[in-house]
Amino acid sequence: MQVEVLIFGAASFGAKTDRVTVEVSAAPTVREVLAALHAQHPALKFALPPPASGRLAVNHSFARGDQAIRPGDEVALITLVGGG
Amino acid sequence: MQVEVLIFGAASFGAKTDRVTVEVSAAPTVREVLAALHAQHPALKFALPPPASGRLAVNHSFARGDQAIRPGDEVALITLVGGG
Amino acid sequence: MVLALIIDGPLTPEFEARALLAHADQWRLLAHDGTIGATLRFEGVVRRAERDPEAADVERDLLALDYQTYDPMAQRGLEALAASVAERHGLRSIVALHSRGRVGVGEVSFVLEVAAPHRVETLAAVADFIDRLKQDVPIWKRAVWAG
Amino acid sequence: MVLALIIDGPLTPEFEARALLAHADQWRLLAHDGTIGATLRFEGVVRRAERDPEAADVERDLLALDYQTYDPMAQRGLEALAASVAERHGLRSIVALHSRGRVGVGEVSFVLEVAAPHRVETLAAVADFIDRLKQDVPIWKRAVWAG
Repeated sequence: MQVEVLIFGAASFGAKTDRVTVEVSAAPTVREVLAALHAQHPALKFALPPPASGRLAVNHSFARGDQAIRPGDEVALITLVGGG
Repeated sequence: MQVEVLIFGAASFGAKTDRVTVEVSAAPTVREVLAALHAQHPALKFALPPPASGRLAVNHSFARGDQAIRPGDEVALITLVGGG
Repeated sequence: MVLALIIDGPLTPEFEARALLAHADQWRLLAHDGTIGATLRFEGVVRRAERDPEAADVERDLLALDYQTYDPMAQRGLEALAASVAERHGLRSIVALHSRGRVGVGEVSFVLEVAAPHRVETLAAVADFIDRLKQDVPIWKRAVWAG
Repeated sequence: MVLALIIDGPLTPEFEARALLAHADQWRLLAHDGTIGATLRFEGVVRRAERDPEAADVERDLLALDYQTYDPMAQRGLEALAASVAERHGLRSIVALHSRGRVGVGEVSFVLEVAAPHRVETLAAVADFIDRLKQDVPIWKRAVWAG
Protein backbone atom coordinates (compact mmCIF):
# COMPACT_ATOMS: atom_id res chain seq x y z
CA MET A 1 0.00 0.00 0.00
CA GLN A 2 0.93 3.67 -0.21
CA VAL A 3 1.20 5.84 2.88
CA GLU A 4 1.15 9.61 2.66
CA VAL A 5 3.33 11.27 5.30
CA LEU A 6 3.00 14.94 6.27
CA ILE A 7 6.33 16.72 6.67
CA PHE A 8 7.23 20.01 8.35
CA GLY A 9 10.05 22.36 9.19
CA ALA A 10 13.40 21.95 7.46
CA ALA A 11 12.25 18.66 5.89
CA SER A 12 9.34 20.40 4.24
CA PHE A 13 11.31 23.48 3.15
CA GLY A 14 14.05 21.28 1.71
CA ALA A 15 11.61 19.04 -0.17
CA LYS A 16 9.49 22.07 -1.17
CA THR A 17 6.35 20.14 -0.34
CA ASP A 18 4.30 19.41 2.76
CA ARG A 19 3.83 15.67 2.15
CA VAL A 20 5.58 12.67 0.63
CA THR A 21 4.38 9.19 -0.24
CA VAL A 22 6.06 5.89 0.58
CA GLU A 23 5.37 2.44 -0.84
CA VAL A 24 5.10 -0.16 1.93
CA SER A 25 3.61 -3.61 2.52
CA ALA A 26 0.02 -3.82 3.74
CA ALA A 27 -0.58 -2.75 7.38
CA PRO A 28 2.96 -1.46 7.94
CA THR A 29 4.25 -0.53 11.36
CA VAL A 30 5.50 2.93 12.25
CA ARG A 31 9.05 1.56 12.13
CA GLU A 32 8.51 0.26 8.59
CA VAL A 33 7.21 3.61 7.41
CA LEU A 34 10.23 5.39 8.90
CA ALA A 35 12.59 2.95 7.15
CA ALA A 36 10.73 3.50 3.88
CA LEU A 37 11.09 7.28 4.27
CA HIS A 38 14.83 6.80 4.61
CA ALA A 39 15.08 4.48 1.62
CA GLN A 40 12.65 6.18 -0.74
CA HIS A 41 13.27 9.87 0.09
CA PRO A 42 17.02 10.37 0.36
CA ALA A 43 16.50 14.15 0.05
CA LEU A 44 14.79 14.08 3.45
CA LYS A 45 17.68 12.32 5.13
CA PHE A 46 19.28 15.48 6.51
CA ALA A 47 16.13 16.07 8.53
CA LEU A 48 15.57 12.47 9.57
CA PRO A 49 16.94 10.91 12.71
CA PRO A 50 17.91 7.22 12.41
CA PRO A 51 14.73 5.24 11.76
CA ALA A 52 14.89 3.59 15.18
CA SER A 53 14.68 6.96 16.94
CA GLY A 54 12.46 8.79 14.46
CA ARG A 55 9.00 9.86 15.47
CA LEU A 56 5.75 9.62 13.61
CA ALA A 57 2.49 11.02 14.82
CA VAL A 58 -0.51 8.92 13.85
CA ASN A 59 -3.81 10.74 14.03
CA HIS A 60 -2.14 13.56 15.98
CA SER A 61 -0.55 11.42 18.68
CA PHE A 62 3.03 10.19 18.91
CA ALA A 63 3.03 6.54 17.90
CA ARG A 64 5.13 3.62 19.13
CA GLY A 65 7.43 1.88 16.65
CA ASP A 66 5.30 -1.26 16.55
CA GLN A 67 2.01 0.51 16.00
CA ALA A 68 0.30 -0.55 12.77
CA ILE A 69 -0.78 2.09 10.26
CA ARG A 70 -4.28 1.59 8.92
CA PRO A 71 -5.69 3.03 5.70
CA GLY A 72 -7.09 6.51 6.38
CA ASP A 73 -4.73 7.24 9.29
CA GLU A 74 -3.16 10.72 9.24
CA VAL A 75 0.58 10.13 9.43
CA ALA A 76 3.07 12.93 10.16
CA LEU A 77 6.83 12.97 10.46
CA ILE A 78 7.78 14.92 13.59
CA THR A 79 11.35 16.00 12.93
CA LEU A 80 13.29 18.09 15.41
CA VAL A 81 10.91 20.77 16.67
CA GLY A 82 11.84 24.30 17.65
CA GLY A 83 9.11 26.18 19.45
CA GLY A 84 9.66 28.90 22.00
CA MET B 1 34.36 52.91 75.14
CA GLN B 2 30.67 52.41 74.39
CA VAL B 3 29.47 51.32 70.98
CA GLU B 4 25.87 51.74 69.90
CA VAL B 5 24.67 48.94 67.62
CA LEU B 6 21.56 49.24 65.45
CA ILE B 7 19.40 46.11 65.44
CA PHE B 8 16.65 45.00 63.08
CA GLY B 9 14.17 42.26 62.37
CA ALA B 10 13.43 39.65 65.01
CA ALA B 11 16.26 40.97 67.18
CA SER B 12 14.68 44.39 67.26
CA PHE B 13 11.11 43.16 67.75
CA GLY B 14 12.25 40.88 70.59
CA ALA B 15 14.26 43.60 72.33
CA LYS B 16 11.51 46.17 71.63
CA THR B 17 14.16 48.69 70.61
CA ASP B 18 16.10 49.55 67.48
CA ARG B 19 19.53 49.88 69.13
CA VAL B 20 21.58 48.50 72.01
CA THR B 21 24.84 49.63 73.61
CA VAL B 22 27.87 47.51 74.44
CA GLU B 23 30.82 48.34 76.66
CA VAL B 24 34.11 47.47 74.96
CA SER B 25 37.79 48.37 75.11
CA ALA B 26 38.99 51.32 73.05
CA ALA B 27 39.17 50.78 69.27
CA PRO B 28 37.47 47.38 69.38
CA THR B 29 37.35 45.10 66.38
CA VAL B 30 34.12 43.93 64.80
CA ARG B 31 34.73 40.52 66.38
CA GLU B 32 35.02 42.07 69.83
CA VAL B 33 31.78 43.99 69.41
CA LEU B 34 29.98 40.78 68.34
CA ALA B 35 31.34 38.97 71.39
CA ALA B 36 30.21 41.84 73.62
CA LEU B 37 26.71 41.67 72.12
CA HIS B 38 26.58 37.99 73.04
CA ALA B 39 27.83 38.59 76.56
CA GLN B 40 25.98 41.75 77.42
CA HIS B 41 22.66 41.20 75.62
CA PRO B 42 21.58 37.63 76.30
CA ALA B 43 18.02 38.53 75.16
CA LEU B 44 19.40 39.01 71.66
CA LYS B 45 21.02 35.59 71.55
CA PHE B 46 18.15 33.88 69.73
CA ALA B 47 18.76 36.22 66.81
CA LEU B 48 22.54 36.10 66.90
CA PRO B 49 24.70 33.66 65.01
CA PRO B 50 27.89 32.55 66.79
CA PRO B 51 30.17 35.60 67.14
CA ALA B 52 32.66 34.17 64.65
CA SER B 53 30.04 34.05 61.90
CA GLY B 54 28.02 37.13 62.89
CA ARG B 55 27.92 40.11 60.60
CA LEU B 56 28.19 43.78 61.43
CA ALA B 57 27.82 46.56 58.92
CA VAL B 58 30.07 49.53 59.62
CA ASN B 59 29.01 52.73 57.89
CA HIS B 60 26.62 50.74 55.69
CA SER B 61 29.12 48.16 54.43
CA PHE B 62 29.68 44.63 55.66
CA ALA B 63 32.83 44.66 57.79
CA ARG B 64 35.52 42.03 58.26
CA GLY B 65 36.05 40.57 61.74
CA ASP B 66 39.35 42.32 62.26
CA GLN B 67 38.13 45.75 61.20
CA ALA B 68 38.50 48.35 63.98
CA ILE B 69 35.49 50.41 65.04
CA ARG B 70 36.22 54.11 65.40
CA PRO B 71 34.19 56.62 67.41
CA GLY B 72 31.39 58.00 65.22
CA ASP B 73 31.10 54.87 63.05
CA GLU B 74 27.53 53.70 62.39
CA VAL B 75 27.46 50.07 63.50
CA ALA B 76 24.57 47.73 62.63
CA LEU B 77 23.95 44.09 63.42
CA ILE B 78 22.84 42.32 60.25
CA THR B 79 20.98 39.27 61.50
CA LEU B 80 19.36 36.78 59.14
CA VAL B 81 17.65 38.85 56.45
CA GLY B 82 14.43 37.95 54.67
CA GLY B 83 13.72 40.06 51.64
CA GLY B 84 11.79 38.96 48.59
CA MET C 1 -6.08 27.39 36.04
CA VAL C 2 -4.49 25.80 32.97
CA LEU C 3 -4.61 27.69 29.69
CA ALA C 4 -2.68 27.03 26.47
CA LEU C 5 -3.30 28.82 23.21
CA ILE C 6 -1.70 29.12 19.78
CA ILE C 7 -2.22 32.59 18.38
CA ASP C 8 -1.59 33.96 14.89
CA GLY C 9 1.29 36.44 14.73
CA PRO C 10 3.33 38.08 17.49
CA LEU C 11 2.11 38.10 21.09
CA THR C 12 1.33 41.64 22.13
CA PRO C 13 0.06 42.80 25.54
CA GLU C 14 -3.19 43.92 23.89
CA PHE C 15 -3.71 40.60 22.13
CA GLU C 16 -2.88 38.69 25.29
CA ALA C 17 -5.30 40.74 27.39
CA ARG C 18 -8.04 39.97 24.88
CA ALA C 19 -7.16 36.26 24.77
CA LEU C 20 -7.26 36.03 28.56
CA LEU C 21 -10.38 38.13 29.05
CA ALA C 22 -12.63 35.08 29.19
CA HIS C 23 -10.57 33.85 32.14
CA ALA C 24 -10.19 37.13 34.00
CA ASP C 25 -12.62 36.28 36.80
CA GLN C 26 -10.97 32.95 37.45
CA TRP C 27 -7.59 34.63 37.54
CA ARG C 28 -8.70 37.41 39.88
CA LEU C 29 -10.12 34.87 42.34
CA LEU C 30 -6.88 32.92 42.28
CA ALA C 31 -4.73 36.03 42.72
CA HIS C 32 -6.51 36.89 45.94
CA ASP C 33 -6.90 33.51 47.56
CA GLY C 34 -3.58 33.87 49.39
CA THR C 35 -2.05 30.58 48.20
CA ILE C 36 0.29 32.14 45.63
CA GLY C 37 3.72 33.25 46.83
CA ALA C 38 5.46 33.60 43.48
CA THR C 39 4.68 34.22 39.85
CA LEU C 40 7.16 33.84 37.03
CA ARG C 41 6.64 35.05 33.49
CA PHE C 42 8.89 34.10 30.60
CA GLU C 43 8.81 35.78 27.20
CA GLY C 44 10.64 34.43 24.18
CA VAL C 45 11.68 37.25 21.83
CA VAL C 46 12.96 36.98 18.24
CA ARG C 47 16.62 38.06 18.09
CA ARG C 48 18.21 39.73 15.12
CA ALA C 49 21.22 37.44 14.73
CA GLU C 50 20.75 33.71 14.17
CA ARG C 51 23.07 30.98 12.99
CA ASP C 52 22.25 29.82 9.48
CA PRO C 53 22.42 26.00 9.33
CA GLU C 54 22.58 26.18 5.53
CA ALA C 55 25.58 28.53 5.57
CA ALA C 56 28.13 26.86 7.86
CA ASP C 57 26.25 28.03 10.95
CA VAL C 58 27.54 31.59 10.59
CA GLU C 59 25.45 34.31 12.17
CA ARG C 60 23.17 36.21 9.80
CA ASP C 61 20.63 38.96 10.30
CA LEU C 62 16.99 38.00 10.51
CA LEU C 63 13.89 39.90 9.55
CA ALA C 64 11.56 37.50 11.28
CA LEU C 65 10.85 33.90 12.19
CA ASP C 66 7.99 31.98 10.60
CA TYR C 67 6.45 29.52 13.06
CA GLN C 68 4.78 26.49 11.54
CA THR C 69 2.47 24.41 13.73
CA TYR C 70 0.96 20.99 13.09
CA ASP C 71 -2.66 21.60 14.00
CA PRO C 72 -4.45 20.47 16.07
CA MET C 73 -1.62 18.35 17.48
CA ALA C 74 0.42 21.43 18.46
CA GLN C 75 -2.49 23.00 20.33
CA ARG C 76 -3.29 19.73 22.10
CA GLY C 77 0.39 19.15 22.85
CA LEU C 78 0.74 22.60 24.38
CA GLU C 79 -2.32 21.99 26.56
CA ALA C 80 -1.16 18.55 27.65
CA LEU C 81 2.29 19.90 28.47
CA ALA C 82 0.82 22.76 30.51
CA ALA C 83 -1.38 20.37 32.49
CA SER C 84 1.50 17.98 33.07
CA VAL C 85 3.92 20.69 34.22
CA ALA C 86 1.26 22.21 36.49
CA GLU C 87 0.70 18.88 38.17
CA ARG C 88 4.34 17.90 38.43
CA HIS C 89 5.39 21.19 40.04
CA GLY C 90 2.28 21.91 42.10
CA LEU C 91 1.39 25.08 40.22
CA ARG C 92 -1.73 27.07 41.05
CA SER C 93 -1.87 28.44 37.53
CA ILE C 94 -0.16 28.14 34.15
CA VAL C 95 -0.73 30.13 30.97
CA ALA C 96 1.19 29.22 27.80
CA LEU C 97 0.81 31.19 24.57
CA HIS C 98 2.67 30.45 21.35
CA SER C 99 2.69 32.26 18.02
CA ARG C 100 1.84 30.73 14.67
CA GLY C 101 3.16 32.45 11.52
CA ARG C 102 5.46 35.42 11.23
CA VAL C 103 7.04 37.14 14.25
CA GLY C 104 9.47 40.00 13.63
CA VAL C 105 12.76 40.76 15.36
CA GLY C 106 12.08 42.19 18.83
CA GLU C 107 8.58 40.72 18.93
CA VAL C 108 7.37 38.04 21.34
CA SER C 109 6.62 34.53 20.06
CA PHE C 110 6.13 32.68 23.32
CA VAL C 111 4.75 33.58 26.74
CA LEU C 112 4.71 31.31 29.77
CA GLU C 113 3.34 32.54 33.09
CA VAL C 114 3.13 30.33 36.15
CA ALA C 115 2.05 30.87 39.74
CA ALA C 116 2.85 28.67 42.74
CA PRO C 117 3.19 28.81 46.51
CA HIS C 118 7.01 29.25 46.36
CA ARG C 119 9.61 30.52 43.94
CA VAL C 120 11.44 27.20 43.50
CA GLU C 121 8.38 25.62 41.93
CA THR C 122 8.00 28.46 39.46
CA LEU C 123 11.66 28.34 38.37
CA ALA C 124 11.63 24.56 37.97
CA ALA C 125 8.33 24.65 36.09
CA VAL C 126 9.45 27.25 33.54
CA ALA C 127 12.73 25.45 32.81
CA ASP C 128 10.93 22.10 32.55
CA PHE C 129 8.16 23.44 30.30
CA ILE C 130 10.54 25.02 27.80
CA ASP C 131 12.78 21.95 27.65
CA ARG C 132 9.81 19.72 26.90
CA LEU C 133 8.23 22.23 24.50
CA LYS C 134 11.39 22.01 22.42
CA GLN C 135 11.19 18.22 22.36
CA ASP C 136 7.57 17.29 22.09
CA VAL C 137 5.31 20.00 20.70
CA PRO C 138 5.13 20.01 16.89
CA ILE C 139 6.12 23.62 16.22
CA TRP C 140 8.88 24.49 13.76
CA LYS C 141 10.50 27.77 12.97
CA ARG C 142 11.95 29.03 9.72
CA ALA C 143 14.27 32.00 9.44
CA VAL C 144 13.29 34.87 7.19
CA TRP C 145 16.71 36.33 6.42
CA ALA C 146 17.37 40.00 5.87
CA GLY C 147 18.83 40.78 2.45
CA MET D 1 20.18 48.94 31.93
CA VAL D 2 20.47 48.32 35.69
CA LEU D 3 17.77 49.67 37.96
CA ALA D 4 17.12 48.87 41.64
CA LEU D 5 14.59 50.68 43.80
CA ILE D 6 13.04 50.34 47.22
CA ILE D 7 9.47 51.57 47.18
CA ASP D 8 7.04 52.25 50.04
CA GLY D 9 4.15 49.82 50.17
CA PRO D 10 3.03 47.12 47.74
CA LEU D 11 4.27 47.07 44.16
CA THR D 12 1.38 47.76 41.80
CA PRO D 13 1.52 47.90 38.00
CA GLU D 14 0.60 51.61 38.17
CA PHE D 15 3.30 52.39 40.70
CA GLU D 16 5.86 50.41 38.74
CA ALA D 17 4.98 52.15 35.48
CA ARG D 18 5.50 55.50 37.20
CA ALA D 19 8.79 54.39 38.79
CA LEU D 20 10.10 53.20 35.42
CA LEU D 21 8.84 56.15 33.40
CA ALA D 22 12.17 57.96 33.64
CA HIS D 23 13.79 54.95 31.99
CA ALA D 24 11.17 54.24 29.35
CA ASP D 25 13.20 55.53 26.42
CA GLN D 26 16.22 53.49 27.41
CA TRP D 27 14.05 50.42 27.73
CA ARG D 28 12.34 50.92 24.38
CA LEU D 29 15.70 51.24 22.62
CA LEU D 30 16.91 48.06 24.27
CA ALA D 31 13.73 46.14 23.45
CA HIS D 32 14.17 46.81 19.75
CA ASP D 33 17.90 46.36 19.29
CA GLY D 34 17.46 42.66 18.51
CA THR D 35 19.92 41.36 21.11
CA ILE D 36 17.30 40.14 23.57
CA GLY D 37 15.99 36.60 23.14
CA ALA D 38 14.37 36.11 26.52
CA THR D 39 12.87 38.10 29.34
CA LEU D 40 11.95 36.67 32.73
CA ARG D 41 9.89 38.44 35.36
CA PHE D 42 9.53 37.22 38.91
CA GLU D 43 7.00 38.56 41.39
CA GLY D 44 7.04 37.74 45.08
CA VAL D 45 3.53 37.76 46.54
CA VAL D 46 2.50 37.72 50.22
CA ARG D 47 0.80 34.41 51.05
CA ARG D 48 -1.94 34.04 53.63
CA ALA D 49 -0.46 31.16 55.61
CA GLU D 50 2.98 31.47 57.21
CA ARG D 51 4.76 29.46 59.85
CA ASP D 52 4.99 31.29 63.16
CA PRO D 53 8.49 30.86 64.60
CA GLU D 54 7.18 31.98 68.01
CA ALA D 55 4.45 29.33 68.03
CA ALA D 56 6.24 26.06 67.26
CA ASP D 57 6.35 26.90 63.54
CA VAL D 58 2.69 26.09 63.07
CA GLU D 59 0.98 27.78 60.14
CA ARG D 60 -1.08 30.85 60.98
CA ASP D 61 -3.05 33.30 58.90
CA LEU D 62 -1.42 36.59 57.98
CA LEU D 63 -2.93 39.97 57.33
CA ALA D 64 0.27 41.39 55.88
CA LEU D 65 4.04 41.45 56.05
CA ASP D 66 5.90 44.51 57.30
CA TYR D 67 9.20 44.95 55.47
CA GLN D 68 11.93 46.77 57.37
CA THR D 69 14.95 48.04 55.42
CA TYR D 70 18.23 49.38 56.71
CA ASP D 71 18.60 52.54 54.63
CA PRO D 72 20.60 53.44 52.64
CA MET D 73 22.47 50.14 52.90
CA ALA D 74 19.47 48.16 51.58
CA GLN D 75 19.08 50.42 48.54
CA ARG D 76 22.81 50.30 47.81
CA GLY D 77 22.91 46.53 48.40
CA LEU D 78 20.04 45.99 45.97
CA GLU D 79 21.81 48.09 43.33
CA ALA D 80 25.14 46.36 43.83
CA LEU D 81 23.46 42.95 43.65
CA ALA D 82 21.64 43.89 40.42
CA ALA D 83 24.87 45.11 38.82
CA SER D 84 26.77 42.02 39.93
CA VAL D 85 24.10 39.58 38.68
CA ALA D 86 23.81 41.46 35.37
CA GLU D 87 27.53 41.15 34.80
CA ARG D 88 27.85 37.56 35.96
CA HIS D 89 25.04 36.31 33.71
CA GLY D 90 25.54 38.62 30.73
CA LEU D 91 22.17 40.33 31.11
CA ARG D 92 21.12 43.14 28.80
CA SER D 93 18.83 44.56 31.48
CA ILE D 94 17.81 44.05 35.08
CA VAL D 95 15.14 45.81 37.12
CA ALA D 96 14.73 44.98 40.82
CA LEU D 97 12.01 46.57 42.96
CA HIS D 98 11.42 45.83 46.63
CA SER D 99 8.76 47.06 49.03
CA ARG D 100 9.38 48.83 52.29
CA GLY D 101 6.63 48.81 54.93
CA ARG D 102 3.31 46.97 54.87
CA VAL D 103 2.29 44.63 52.03
CA GLY D 104 -1.02 42.77 52.35
CA VAL D 105 -1.84 39.17 51.49
CA GLY D 106 -2.05 38.78 47.69
CA GLU D 107 0.00 41.92 47.09
CA VAL D 108 3.43 42.04 45.47
CA SER D 109 6.49 42.89 47.59
CA PHE D 110 9.26 42.11 45.11
CA VAL D 111 9.68 42.35 41.35
CA LEU D 112 12.68 41.19 39.37
CA GLU D 113 12.75 41.48 35.59
CA VAL D 114 15.74 40.47 33.52
CA ALA D 115 16.48 40.34 29.79
CA ALA D 116 19.26 38.42 28.06
CA PRO D 117 20.15 36.83 24.73
CA HIS D 118 18.99 33.34 25.81
CA ARG D 119 16.62 31.80 28.32
CA VAL D 120 19.28 29.96 30.35
CA GLU D 121 20.86 33.23 31.41
CA THR D 122 17.55 34.64 32.58
CA LEU D 123 16.67 31.56 34.63
CA ALA D 124 20.11 31.40 36.26
CA ALA D 125 20.10 35.15 36.96
CA VAL D 126 16.71 35.15 38.70
CA ALA D 127 17.60 32.16 40.89
CA ASP D 128 21.00 33.67 41.73
CA PHE D 129 19.60 37.13 42.50
CA ILE D 130 16.95 35.85 44.91
CA ASP D 131 19.38 33.53 46.72
CA ARG D 132 21.80 36.40 47.27
CA LEU D 133 19.04 38.87 48.14
CA LYS D 134 18.05 36.58 50.99
CA GLN D 135 21.63 36.47 52.24
CA ASP D 136 23.10 39.91 51.76
CA VAL D 137 20.57 42.69 51.44
CA PRO D 138 19.49 44.13 54.81
CA ILE D 139 15.73 43.74 54.50
CA TRP D 140 13.70 42.01 57.20
CA LYS D 141 10.07 41.01 57.29
CA ARG D 142 7.69 40.84 60.21
CA ALA D 143 4.40 38.99 60.15
CA VAL D 144 1.22 40.90 60.95
CA TRP D 145 -0.99 38.07 62.12
CA ALA D 146 -4.72 37.92 61.58
CA GLY D 147 -6.71 37.75 64.83
